[in-house]
Amino acid sequence: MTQPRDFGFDADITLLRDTARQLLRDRLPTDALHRLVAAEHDPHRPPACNWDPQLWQQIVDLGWTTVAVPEDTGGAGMPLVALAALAEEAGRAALPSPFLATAAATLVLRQCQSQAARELLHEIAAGRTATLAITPRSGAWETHACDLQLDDGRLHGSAWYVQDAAKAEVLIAKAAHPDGLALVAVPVTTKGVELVPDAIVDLTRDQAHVHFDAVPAGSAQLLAPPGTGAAALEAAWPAVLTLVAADICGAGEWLLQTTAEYARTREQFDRPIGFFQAVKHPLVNLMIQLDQARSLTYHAACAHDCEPEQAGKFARMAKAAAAEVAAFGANRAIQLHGGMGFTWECAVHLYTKRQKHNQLLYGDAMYQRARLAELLLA
Amino acid sequence: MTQPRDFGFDADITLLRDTARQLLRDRLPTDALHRLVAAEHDPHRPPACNWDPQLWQQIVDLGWTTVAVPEDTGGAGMPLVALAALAEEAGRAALPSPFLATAAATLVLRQCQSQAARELLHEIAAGRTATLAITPRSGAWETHACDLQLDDGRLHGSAWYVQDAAKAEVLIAKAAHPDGLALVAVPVTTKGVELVPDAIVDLTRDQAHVHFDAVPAGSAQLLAPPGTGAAALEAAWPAVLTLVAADICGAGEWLLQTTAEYARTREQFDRPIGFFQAVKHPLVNLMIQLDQARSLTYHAACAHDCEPEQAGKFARMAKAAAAEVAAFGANRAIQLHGGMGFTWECAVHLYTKRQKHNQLLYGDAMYQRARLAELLLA
Amino acid sequence: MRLPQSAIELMHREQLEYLRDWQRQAYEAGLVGCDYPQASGGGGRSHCQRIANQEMQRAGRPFLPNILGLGMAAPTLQIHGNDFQRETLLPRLFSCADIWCQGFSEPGAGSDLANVQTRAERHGDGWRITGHKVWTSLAHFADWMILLARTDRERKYQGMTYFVVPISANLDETVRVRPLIKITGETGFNEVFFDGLEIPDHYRVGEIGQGWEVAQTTLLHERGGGPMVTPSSGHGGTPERALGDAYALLDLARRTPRGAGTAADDPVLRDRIMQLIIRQEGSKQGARRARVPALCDHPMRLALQPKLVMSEIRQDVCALAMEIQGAAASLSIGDAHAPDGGEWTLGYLNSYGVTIAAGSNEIQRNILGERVLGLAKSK
Amino acid sequence: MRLPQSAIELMHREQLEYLRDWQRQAYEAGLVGCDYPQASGGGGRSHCQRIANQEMQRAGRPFLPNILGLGMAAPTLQIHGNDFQRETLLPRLFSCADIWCQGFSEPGAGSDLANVQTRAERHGDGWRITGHKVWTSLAHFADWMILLARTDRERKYQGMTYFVVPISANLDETVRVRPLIKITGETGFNEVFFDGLEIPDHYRVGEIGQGWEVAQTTLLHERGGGPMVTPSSGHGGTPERALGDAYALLDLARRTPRGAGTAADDPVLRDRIMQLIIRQEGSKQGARRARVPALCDHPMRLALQPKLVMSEIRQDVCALAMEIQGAAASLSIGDAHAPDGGEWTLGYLNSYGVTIAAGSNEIQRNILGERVLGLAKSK
Repeated sequence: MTQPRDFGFDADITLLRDTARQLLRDRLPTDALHRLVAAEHDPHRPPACNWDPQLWQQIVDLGWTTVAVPEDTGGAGMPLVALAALAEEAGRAALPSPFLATAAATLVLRQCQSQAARELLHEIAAGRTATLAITPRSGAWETHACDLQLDDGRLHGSAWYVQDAAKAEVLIAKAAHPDGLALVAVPVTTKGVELVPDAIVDLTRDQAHVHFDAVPAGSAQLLAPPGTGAAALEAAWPAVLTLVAADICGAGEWLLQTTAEYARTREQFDRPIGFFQAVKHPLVNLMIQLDQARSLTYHAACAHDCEPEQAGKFARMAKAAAAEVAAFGANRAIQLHGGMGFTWECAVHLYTKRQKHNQLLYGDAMYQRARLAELLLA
Repeated sequence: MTQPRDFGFDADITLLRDTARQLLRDRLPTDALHRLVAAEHDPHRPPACNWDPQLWQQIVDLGWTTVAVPEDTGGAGMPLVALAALAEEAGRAALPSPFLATAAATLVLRQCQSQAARELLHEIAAGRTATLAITPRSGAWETHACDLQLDDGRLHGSAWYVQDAAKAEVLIAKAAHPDGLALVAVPVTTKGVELVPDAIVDLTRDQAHVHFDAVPAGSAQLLAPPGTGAAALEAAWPAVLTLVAADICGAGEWLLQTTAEYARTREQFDRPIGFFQAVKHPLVNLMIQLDQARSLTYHAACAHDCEPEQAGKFARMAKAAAAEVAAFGANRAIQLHGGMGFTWECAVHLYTKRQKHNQLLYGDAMYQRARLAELLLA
Repeated sequence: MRLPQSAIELMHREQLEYLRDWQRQAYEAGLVGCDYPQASGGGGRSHCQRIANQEMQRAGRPFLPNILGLGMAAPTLQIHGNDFQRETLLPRLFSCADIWCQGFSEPGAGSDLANVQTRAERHGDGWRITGHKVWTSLAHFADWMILLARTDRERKYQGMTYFVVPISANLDETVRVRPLIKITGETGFNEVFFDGLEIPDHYRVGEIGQGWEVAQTTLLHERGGGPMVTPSSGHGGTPERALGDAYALLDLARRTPRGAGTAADDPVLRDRIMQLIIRQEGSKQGARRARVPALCDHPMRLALQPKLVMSEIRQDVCALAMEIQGAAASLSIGDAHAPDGGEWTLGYLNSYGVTIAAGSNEIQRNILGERVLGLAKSK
Repeated sequence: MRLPQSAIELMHREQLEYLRDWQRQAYEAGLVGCDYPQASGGGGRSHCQRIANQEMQRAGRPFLPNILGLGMAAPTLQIHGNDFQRETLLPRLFSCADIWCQGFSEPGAGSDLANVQTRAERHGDGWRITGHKVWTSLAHFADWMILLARTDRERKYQGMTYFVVPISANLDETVRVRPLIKITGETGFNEVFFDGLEIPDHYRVGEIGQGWEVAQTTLLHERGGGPMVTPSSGHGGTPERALGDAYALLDLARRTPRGAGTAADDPVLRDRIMQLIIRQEGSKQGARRARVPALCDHPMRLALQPKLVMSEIRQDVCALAMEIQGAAASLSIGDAHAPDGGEWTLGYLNSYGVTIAAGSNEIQRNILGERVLGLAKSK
């Protein structure tokens, strides 16, 4: 199967994307975002989860959570490129929300064959939020790495680096079992679940680690029975990486445009600083790298739908390119804003911190390239 | 033992260096060099060895070949930093000569305990030229890699990538033997030695591979008996790498200064192009990288004499830094010379090609860093 | 016969004749110029050239030698030319009956292209051309040149006019071509001296004083961003992968011994190869995205990138190939033991032709920063 | 009590008092200011400060808090100051009785420092200061400031004069200090507003209109290239290795799990760590070479590099540390599980203070290109 020339980005998706962009521009302009997430600046502040549940409800009403849910489970069943376009807008607005976490959960659930998974997909389409609880304390991104055991119908252990955990209603927990990995749906309010918020650098997200103390995991919660969890995660993984890449591209574009605007207006030596090639050329390099990451992201999204056997390869490329540009763009945006860029009041730091988080989430560029090399040199 | 603050670079060495620089400036200005090595431009030209033996005789008369020979074998026994300073001047002039090859041979001979080695050191101090024949066809730089066998007093096999072979009178051949590696002195005119010139890109060097067909290797030629060759080579190797780094620093400085001069005088848009930060900043970056490589080179040279147990580490650093700047400087010099830089008549290409050769000789930056990591993380 | 990697590396007439014959056959088969009107000798179709290119590339064909004509002269004449230029010159350009070259750069007008000093002076009903062009690829074979000349010394940008001028017909009379030697030792580009070449007025392209505007059409196509798709059939490398293609490094690394295995086992080299493959794939997908308006924020943003980006990728690919080869990269194309015939090292040296020519990459970055990001002009 | 990594990260008076006590003791032991004349409160020796610094650093001491005074004010006052400034102010500066800050940057005078607008107007026998300074580290603790002010609006470079001005004595009267918050969330630098602060004429440093020349002495020392060696005793990291030191990445990598082993087993990470160690060692050896005249081609060439080079190395070291840590780098200094207490990520964010401040690194590159390579001024 080959890809459509236009990445499958049709008029419906364009409308969805443009509506999303307008909504976030209206409801969460940068100054509002700063008030929402950056009111407290003390680096020793306690962990916080700053977001706007009303805005999230509007997003649910607009159908974002239905986009990736198949039609036979109550969703819109749109191509992945549609979800990527929304992730890009979320990144552009540095939106604090459970969108990315829930979307990642959705993509994993789509790879599970169970009735439990189908039911949860229905609930997600209706607005329930979810997040993946799949990472061990070491932070290893490999599928097999796991600090959680499923034993006699109960979960024991912990999951770390759970994204936007305080905004999620259901955990999709990866658990080791003698027959192989399982995936289990665990409502966060379940007895025995202890969610410990992390203090993190990124102000537009929350994160937690979760302790499971003999948490019941009955068959109705088994999204993927023991032995099938790894395959489901691995099939979904290219799509998950693609969404993170899309978030990076959106946030990166904000950094590019905001810094370019500063370079057009800030004057030194009686000229706008964009006159100087030490400002102009890094911005052009950033634009070029962003465009490559963005094109690769659409390509990976399209591959997920149209040539899934290639999706792993292209998703690694997209996340690798995006991780590099996340770091480079954050770096140049601060530097080229000069003293202003080093202040809390200038919103650049919000995006910089989101990008550093994005850069490392699910593996940085080096990590992705090592996996890509395994695929290309196999 | 700690290093002297001034890298041991005393007044005698300063005089030696300054005399060398003046000699090469007078006897081999860039236009003379171009006439000497670049008269024939056809890329399919046969292998050639273009050099100035009269100039070499002057160099010998000035004592360059005695610098690294110990006093008890007829030399001046100066610190390695003196030899490095001469290598730097040779690089600055892109000097075609057997200097680097003979110096490398000298450094290896100093690590051999045999009477044969002492005699050859005497001859080198008197002006005999030599080169190392130690690399297998694969181009592997590891000490153990060898395509030449010592068997029953005769050499069979081949050595590749022999530097400045057509200018050398004696080969220092590395040969495998059941008891371990040996080093053997083989005059190039020995029966059974077939020296096949390579066609190479660098116009300021020659290179050859050498076939050995039952070449006699009597005990009088045994520089390092079987089982002792590897240790001699490895003890000398930091110093050999340091010299290549020094050559790079000299040639790199020529590229920097020549390109800076072009940027001061070439006008576009009614300004000298050095006004533009797209020209200025890369030149500054080149200067900074060159200075780091050069400082590391003196440091490595000084370590060779004063703290030999550290010399391997610092020589890897010097060659790694130098290899990077060899590539970067060659690249920017061509690019910033614009169309002129792309022509045969502009001498930049002579230095560019020498630098690309230097970059890869005895292992590029990645290779050196991998070895360094082994030392630092052991 | 060794075929060079691209038209600007053409040295020998024997190479040219072989390739000229291929372009003529491709033209006769309808694969060259198919998007141009039939009156211009084209196929009268639309959106076909890209498909023709893909088919020719898939079939591993060599490149079309009249690349400067196809990529720059043809779209400029089609958009700005008169009937003579379109109807008489273009068919011969497509069929490769005439070879074309470009006369823009001068010793004092490189990055500062608008500083051209070659003069076109009124002479009877026509013009007389006097001046000195440089870095003129294919001039030694060329029948025609597109020429930017000064018609008014008082004005910089409004003082230039665009012409087509006959080269081979006046060779060694009022036109002299002096080959320049490249850093590789190859010939292939030239200086061209005009000593009062006389041409009629219908060789003028566009209005007097509008040469800079006409040249923008040429330059836009040269950078890969123009409305007309350039006919392009392949390259000089293996049929599978062009030399200089990042994916070809995979195969090179697999074939090259390193340590106990091959260079493909070295994780650091693997990482660097992946970096280049990702950049190249990103650029390729960018060219695809450039044709999806909903995914382009600015009409020129992706259009102006290909020349800049691909030339640097190619340079970096060749440089990395040399690191993969190690000691063997010292060997030149004349050496029997040079891996891949020494083409990677040669390709590395030739890569500067593209990063410098056609507006150096420094100028390309200015253009992107100014036209797309709206930053103040750096000049 | 957590000690910050450097003086510009000082937030709390408790931190300050601890460090001030240390500086006073070091001064009393003859380790601070030993190269200054005894009349200025110094030790009256020469070439001793570097040795004192090495000894203090080897002993793993914390940093000296009055760094802006020691590194910038002291050499400037010693070279350009009057008796009052040298004999009264310097001893108190060395002993840390007075804390100093620097008042150069303004909202409209960052990279373009010569554009300062803060006015100093004649007022009786003295001066009256009115204006607005920014990015003023330590101003919230400072007793004195070195100030660059405009005394002539008609002339840019010749229109500035250099002063020392009392801050704490006039706080909330004619001087107002407003803390700015850094991207880390920490305070530590400030805006300072002058609303007619009156000072006597003997607070002027150098001649009227010579402020730019006097400031060059300050800036040269700030970049690490001045004739006076700055007293410096250490840093806030472990006694062994400063956080931000490239060698510390070795240990971090060894402690950090990755795949089946540790990050120190990953060849690509190893390669990147080696790159940074090599740059850092190259810079360190460059500082050594700067003191060997026979190995320096140009007197300013090595002297002007340290601030530029070390600030970028430190930034890259911290960024790589975050890649080594992977997911755990998301944790901030407030988190109990953050590796090394989250100092690497904090250090990354704080590193921009140095690449931007004291003449952004873009300006540093201009200075090197113009002063050392003789290239045309970019402004």
